[in-house]
Amino acid sequence: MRNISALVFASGLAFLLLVITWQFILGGAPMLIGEAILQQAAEELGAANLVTSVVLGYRGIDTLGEIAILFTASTATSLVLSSIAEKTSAKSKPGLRDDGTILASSASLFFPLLMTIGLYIILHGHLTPGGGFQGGVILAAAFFLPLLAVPGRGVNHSGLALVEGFAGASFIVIGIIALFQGKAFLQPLFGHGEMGSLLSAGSLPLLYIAVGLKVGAELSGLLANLAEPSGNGDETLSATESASTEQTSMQAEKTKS
Amino acid sequence: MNNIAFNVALPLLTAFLLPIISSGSKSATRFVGPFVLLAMLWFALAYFNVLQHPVAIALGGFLPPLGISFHLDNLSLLMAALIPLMMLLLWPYNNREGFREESLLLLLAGAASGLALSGDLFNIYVFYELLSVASFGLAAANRTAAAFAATFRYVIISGLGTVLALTGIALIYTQTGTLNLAHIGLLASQLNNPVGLSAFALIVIGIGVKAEIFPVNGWVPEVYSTASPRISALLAGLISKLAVLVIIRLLVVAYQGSQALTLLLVLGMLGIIWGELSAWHSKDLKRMFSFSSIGQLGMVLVAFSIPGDAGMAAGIAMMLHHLVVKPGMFLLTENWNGPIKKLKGAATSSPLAAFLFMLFALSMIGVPPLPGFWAKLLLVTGLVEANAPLYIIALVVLLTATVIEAHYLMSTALKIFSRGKKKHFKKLLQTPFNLTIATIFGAVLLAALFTLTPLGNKLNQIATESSDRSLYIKTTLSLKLPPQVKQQVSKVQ
Amino acid sequence: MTTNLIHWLLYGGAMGLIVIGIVGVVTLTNIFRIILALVIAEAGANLLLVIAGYRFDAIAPILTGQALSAMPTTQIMVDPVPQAMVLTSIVIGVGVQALALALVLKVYKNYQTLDLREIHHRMLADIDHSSGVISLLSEEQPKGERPLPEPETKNVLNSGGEK
Amino acid sequence: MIWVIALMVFIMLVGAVTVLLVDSHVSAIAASSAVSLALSVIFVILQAPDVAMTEAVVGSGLSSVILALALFRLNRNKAKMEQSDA
Amino acid sequence: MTTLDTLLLFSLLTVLVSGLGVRLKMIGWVSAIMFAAQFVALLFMGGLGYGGSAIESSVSLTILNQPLSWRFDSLSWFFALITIGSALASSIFAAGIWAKKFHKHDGKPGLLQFAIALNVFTMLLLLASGDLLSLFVGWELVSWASLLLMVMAGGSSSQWGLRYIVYATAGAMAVLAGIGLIYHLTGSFSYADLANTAATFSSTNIVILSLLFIAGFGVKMGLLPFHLWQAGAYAEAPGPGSAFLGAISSRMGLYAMLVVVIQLIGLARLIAIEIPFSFLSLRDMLMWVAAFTIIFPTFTALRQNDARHLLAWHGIGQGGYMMMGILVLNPLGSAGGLLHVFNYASNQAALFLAISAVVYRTHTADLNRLGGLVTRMPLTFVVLLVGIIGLAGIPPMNGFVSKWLIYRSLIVEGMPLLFVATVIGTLGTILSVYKLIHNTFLGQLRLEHEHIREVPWSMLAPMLVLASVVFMTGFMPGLVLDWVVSAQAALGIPQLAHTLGGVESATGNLDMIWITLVLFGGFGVGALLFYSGNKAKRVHQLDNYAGGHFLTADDRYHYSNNFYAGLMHHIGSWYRGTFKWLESSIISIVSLLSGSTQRLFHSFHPALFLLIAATLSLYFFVG
Repeated sequence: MRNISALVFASGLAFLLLVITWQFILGGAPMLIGEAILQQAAEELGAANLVTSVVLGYRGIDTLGEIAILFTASTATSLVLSSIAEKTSAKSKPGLRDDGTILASSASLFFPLLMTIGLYIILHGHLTPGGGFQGGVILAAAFFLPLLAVPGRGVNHSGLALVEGFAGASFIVIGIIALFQGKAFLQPLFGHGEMGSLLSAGSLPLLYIAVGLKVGAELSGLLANLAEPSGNGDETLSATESASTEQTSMQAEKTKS
Repeated sequence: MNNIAFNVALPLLTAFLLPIISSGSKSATRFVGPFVLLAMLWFALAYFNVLQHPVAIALGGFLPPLGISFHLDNLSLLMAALIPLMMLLLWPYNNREGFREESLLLLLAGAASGLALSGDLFNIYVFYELLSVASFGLAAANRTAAAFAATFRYVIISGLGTVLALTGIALIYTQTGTLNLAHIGLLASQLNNPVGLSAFALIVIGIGVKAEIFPVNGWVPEVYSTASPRISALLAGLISKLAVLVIIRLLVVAYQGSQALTLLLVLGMLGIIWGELSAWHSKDLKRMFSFSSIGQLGMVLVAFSIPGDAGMAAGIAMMLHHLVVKPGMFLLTENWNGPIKKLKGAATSSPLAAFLFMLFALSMIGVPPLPGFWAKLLLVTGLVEANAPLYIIALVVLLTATVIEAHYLMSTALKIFSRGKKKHFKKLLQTPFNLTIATIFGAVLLAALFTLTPLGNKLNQIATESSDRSLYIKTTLSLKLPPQVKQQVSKVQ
Repeated sequence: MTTNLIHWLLYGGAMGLIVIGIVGVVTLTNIFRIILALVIAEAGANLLLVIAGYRFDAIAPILTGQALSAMPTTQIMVDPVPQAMVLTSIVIGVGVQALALALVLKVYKNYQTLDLREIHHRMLADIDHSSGVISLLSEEQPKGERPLPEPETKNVLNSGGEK
Repeated sequence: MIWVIALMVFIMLVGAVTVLLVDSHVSAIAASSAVSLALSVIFVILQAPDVAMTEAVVGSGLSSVILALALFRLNRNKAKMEQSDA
Repeated sequence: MTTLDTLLLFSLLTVLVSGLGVRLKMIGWVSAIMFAAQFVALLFMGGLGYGGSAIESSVSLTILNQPLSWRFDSLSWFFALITIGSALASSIFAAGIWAKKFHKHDGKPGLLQFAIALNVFTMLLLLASGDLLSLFVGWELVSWASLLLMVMAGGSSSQWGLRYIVYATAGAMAVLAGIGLIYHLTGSFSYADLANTAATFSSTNIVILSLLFIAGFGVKMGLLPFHLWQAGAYAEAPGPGSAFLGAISSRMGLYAMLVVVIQLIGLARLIAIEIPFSFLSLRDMLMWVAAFTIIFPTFTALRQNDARHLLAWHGIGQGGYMMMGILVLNPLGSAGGLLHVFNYASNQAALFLAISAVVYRTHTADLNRLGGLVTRMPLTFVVLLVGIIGLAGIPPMNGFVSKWLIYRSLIVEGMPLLFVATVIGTLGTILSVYKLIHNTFLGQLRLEHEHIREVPWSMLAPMLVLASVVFMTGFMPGLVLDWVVSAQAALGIPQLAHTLGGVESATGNLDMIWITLVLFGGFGVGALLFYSGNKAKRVHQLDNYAGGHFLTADDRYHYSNNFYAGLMHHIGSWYRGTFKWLESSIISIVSLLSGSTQRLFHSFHPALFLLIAATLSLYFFVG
């Protein structure tokens, strides 16, 4: 019954949406601000990758909101997953152990490779396709592979939290510095440099580095939270949370050694 | 001097740093949040004082419509001031569980401020998403099984809603080629066609998930009855209003045709009917209040669907009234969460709470001279002035709903005030913390009662200002017009 | 002709993804699968955005080679704004997805099922129990062999399945 | 090029339907990552290299990994429960 | 600072003092004194009673660009006099010994005084209202204040209170809709604009307005479809409280209706409107409503076995008389209607106080468990006797005057059927008040009541004063008719030519002084004959014989159970049943709907509704 009505209404919705989109002309959208940005972006920001200049320049605050969303998601995830009751599950590590060796070797192989790729993508975000998010994801993968390989050892959450916090903070601080220089919030700083070179486009690369580090740290934290038995998920809390979790992490340490 | 950006930047910054701070010192975690909120309040109020006419702020120094701009008028600044205020009132001062809830609340504050201030469609979408994710985390913070399940259903429906909203934004962008609200307002003529209107419909349905608009509010009773009362108070009192605010901005700027209004009116009427009827049937306070808040938001929607200043004034009045009353009511459900039958003798165990309940209930029913009555009066006169059959039907629905509201609220009140057994009194005792906060809300209500005249004047001023489409457009686009926008402006004016 | 066909293909594809995703969310009962459907719907919306910025025989909005020197370039480009928006919305989607998955894990831990119907029944029963009223649905027993959970306190519920 | 688009759209839609209909969760995850791969190809064709990259990395890479992890933990919980039942 | 401000200030002070001193012992007397002060303040405005011009209040507000003003004219003064008078009586009654016993049965005498003071204040605000907005504000305040008085007894009263407040809210919403319509038509809330532009309203608007207002105000008057709440709500209040409520509360509806329908809109418009498919005008229909309001509740009162309920049901019926008289709209009728407000208030207050005196001694108001109290509580008996004579409208008490005016006006206007209806109503009244006095004071004394005594003076005094008022205003109706006539003048309707003794006009003469003197002459002759005969032997009240057998006190020969069985058998109870059935069917419909609506929120997939909503709204715009 429910399915039938759902299908009926969904087909209606599809039909209506197609009727709407049929009135568009493909490639004929007005794109007023698009045009203007294509005209002005290069002078204003001096980034070869105009998408980057939109992401970090014209719509910088969107990006701020976006990394905030990632941060919120990982915070909420750890809030959901960290439950005080799962002391025992930290010890039990079923699965994945047997075929660990292959993964381990491949991980130790991939780790530097992925790191370099990720950093490269981040640093060239204002010149070539790619940038903070893509590079960040790759960094996360780099950090995460070893975890898959040797399930026993957890990620150093407090370190991740440190990176994450300072990266995000630096993004905002760069914006606020502009504010104190009498410019607008998140207004790009420094000169443009000569376009196309690595050191161009003012503070955009810095912003992208911040984004990349933050995304990488958050994602790897998130992955770790999902991967580990969530008892270890509380290690972030170990400073702040109650004694019981302290001993949880103690147990975790024991099992590691 | 556009430091209003701090209202978005500061809470996010603090939230980012909170894990580090908390690993440093636990006590710092306690007071840094409230401190930041106070700062936000100060910024907002500072602007509120100096503001003569609406102001637009170009973020990143890029002129709108190219860059993103904040639009500061009395309404948005009022919201921006109310956000930290509500947060301060509903802050988990007695929270012993680490930093996570605090940082989520700070993120919520930043997102809410951005939502209230932003003048860019996609930026609004981003802040809306941030708001959603933070509220998911808070809704699940109770960590009970039911809370997890309810939050999951909440995530799913509001995720679908954001998909619809994004589709609507894409349609608008394809149609107009811009995202800035003021610029969209310039090109509003291109949106008065099926495409533009259906984009509006998609956005309303999508954003409406948070605004508790009728068919997409299935999450409301579950989440409000599983989350902790503070969070329910926050969601019902503040967050829903911000979602409504977005819809209002779109309505004022781009969609002043009668069709869009009709959609809102119908949705609002259905919301009233469904909410109040369900509340009539509900057997415990939490769900009664969540259903009644659905009904109340339906009334808000009906109010905003009245064309012109009258509708705007009525809507804002209803919004603010609900913003004060509902959190107070939710705070009372902390220890009165049993079935209503068991509330006998609650008045003797904590009389102040009973008095507050009565006060809020009367104001919600709209008993003069309490503020709720004046809001309802504005609504009634507006509906009669609108003078169209659909609006008259809405009037009938509204009045009938009021009778139903009176019935269930009063039957509860009579239970509370009737004599009960001594042995239940311990259970019905209110915690001093909640009671204090609820008392503050009640005091605000009474204060509003004694300052009705100035409030009314201010309200009219805000309404006329925020329902003025050309003012909004001028404010944002007159910063320094990029050439290709200039001729459009000249075309319109 | 070909433009028409491409138009149909692209818009059809985008709308198809959106609608299929919505249908999945509505009809599926396995909460894990519902998340997948949600992801698909989001992908459709993203595609719609990118299409909005597309222009025929235009190049990507990246200045390379001689274009760097000769600005503004004569070569027409596609609209960079929707691409930036899509970048944002993709990452947002991932965040939401992760959160939803975490919730799925906890729900499964507590209710030992992925079936939305049973989860819903259990949840309503829990709510009714915690607020001490007789459920509206009390006459319908939840599906699945496990009976309703005994009245438990919050901590016990936290410890989920393992006793 | 039109045929590429057609093919990719076809893959996308088929993959999407597969996600809804197929029984095993693993193959559903695979189908969804196939969808986002096809999507990223379309993005490339639409002159959106950044988006394509992101979609490839995030959509078909990261989110699949997340889903897989979640699935892995679900199965492990199930196994644990069966142990506790037995 | 006009005299009106002084009055309102005193009233507000009473509220504050009695509210702050709720727990004090002496609060009863304090508030009684303050009521007296209000009464004096009212007398300072006495000029209004004799055609003085309206008094403005110096206080006025402007909220949301809507001015609110207050003023007092002769009509308001007339009603205010009744209000404060009955409040004073009940307050004194409740202040003394009664309070102690009430406190012992864990009642809150201080709260009772506070509630009465609050009611008085809100009623004064309503009576003083100078525009539609302040009228509505006052109206709502009165409704909610009387709720406090109704439910403060606790127990079963809270159910009646709930029923009342739902009816009242419905009525208030109707009034609000009406006011909104007027605002739409005239563009303001002021009386003047309405009075000026009312002539230009289309007749459909007039029909809608008058239906809305009469329904809204009629709820409080207990007009026929809306009368179910009243009896119980008034009767279950603590004794003096129900005296106050019964005396004046529901008359506020009459006042508001007078102001809006008669004074502002004008009855002429209602007469002009013919109801299709009938030979009735709108006014005639309302008169028939009034007629049925007289008959049905009166005969319902006949069936009550609780004295308080019996009296309360009468309150509904007598309200019908007032409305009938005012709708006749000739000098006689309107004067009769207004005069009946005063007379009925005095009767009802006296009767309720007497009954609560009986309850104070015997702890029951059940007519089947009383009887023969005449020798134990003679003064209370006298008060009750005077009261029921007045209520039944028998000379020489004041009820007769007003009812005579109403009958007379009906005959003069040529409305025989309505006249018959009113007479039937009076018949029912006589029967039921006889049941009241017979089952309480006459007949066989019950054994458990053998040793009870007359109630103390603090309770007797107000009763006796009220009884004397009943008699004096019956003896010299001109005293009150002065005020009534100036109230008529304030309403702008033709005025009655009257004398001290009654009416002196072409359409009919009435001189109560003569009638009373003749009556008492007759009584004197009777008494002479009685006492000239040889002395009657005094026996103990329980010393009874039947057919030569000694009747012990515990075998009941006192016929009280199932009074008027035959009559009841004939009229049956179909009418009351129908109204109950209507009410319960509405409630069940609501509960059905709400159950189904909540089902929707329990559906396990909210996303489906999102899909449906999106599709439908898109269809609305695109298709």
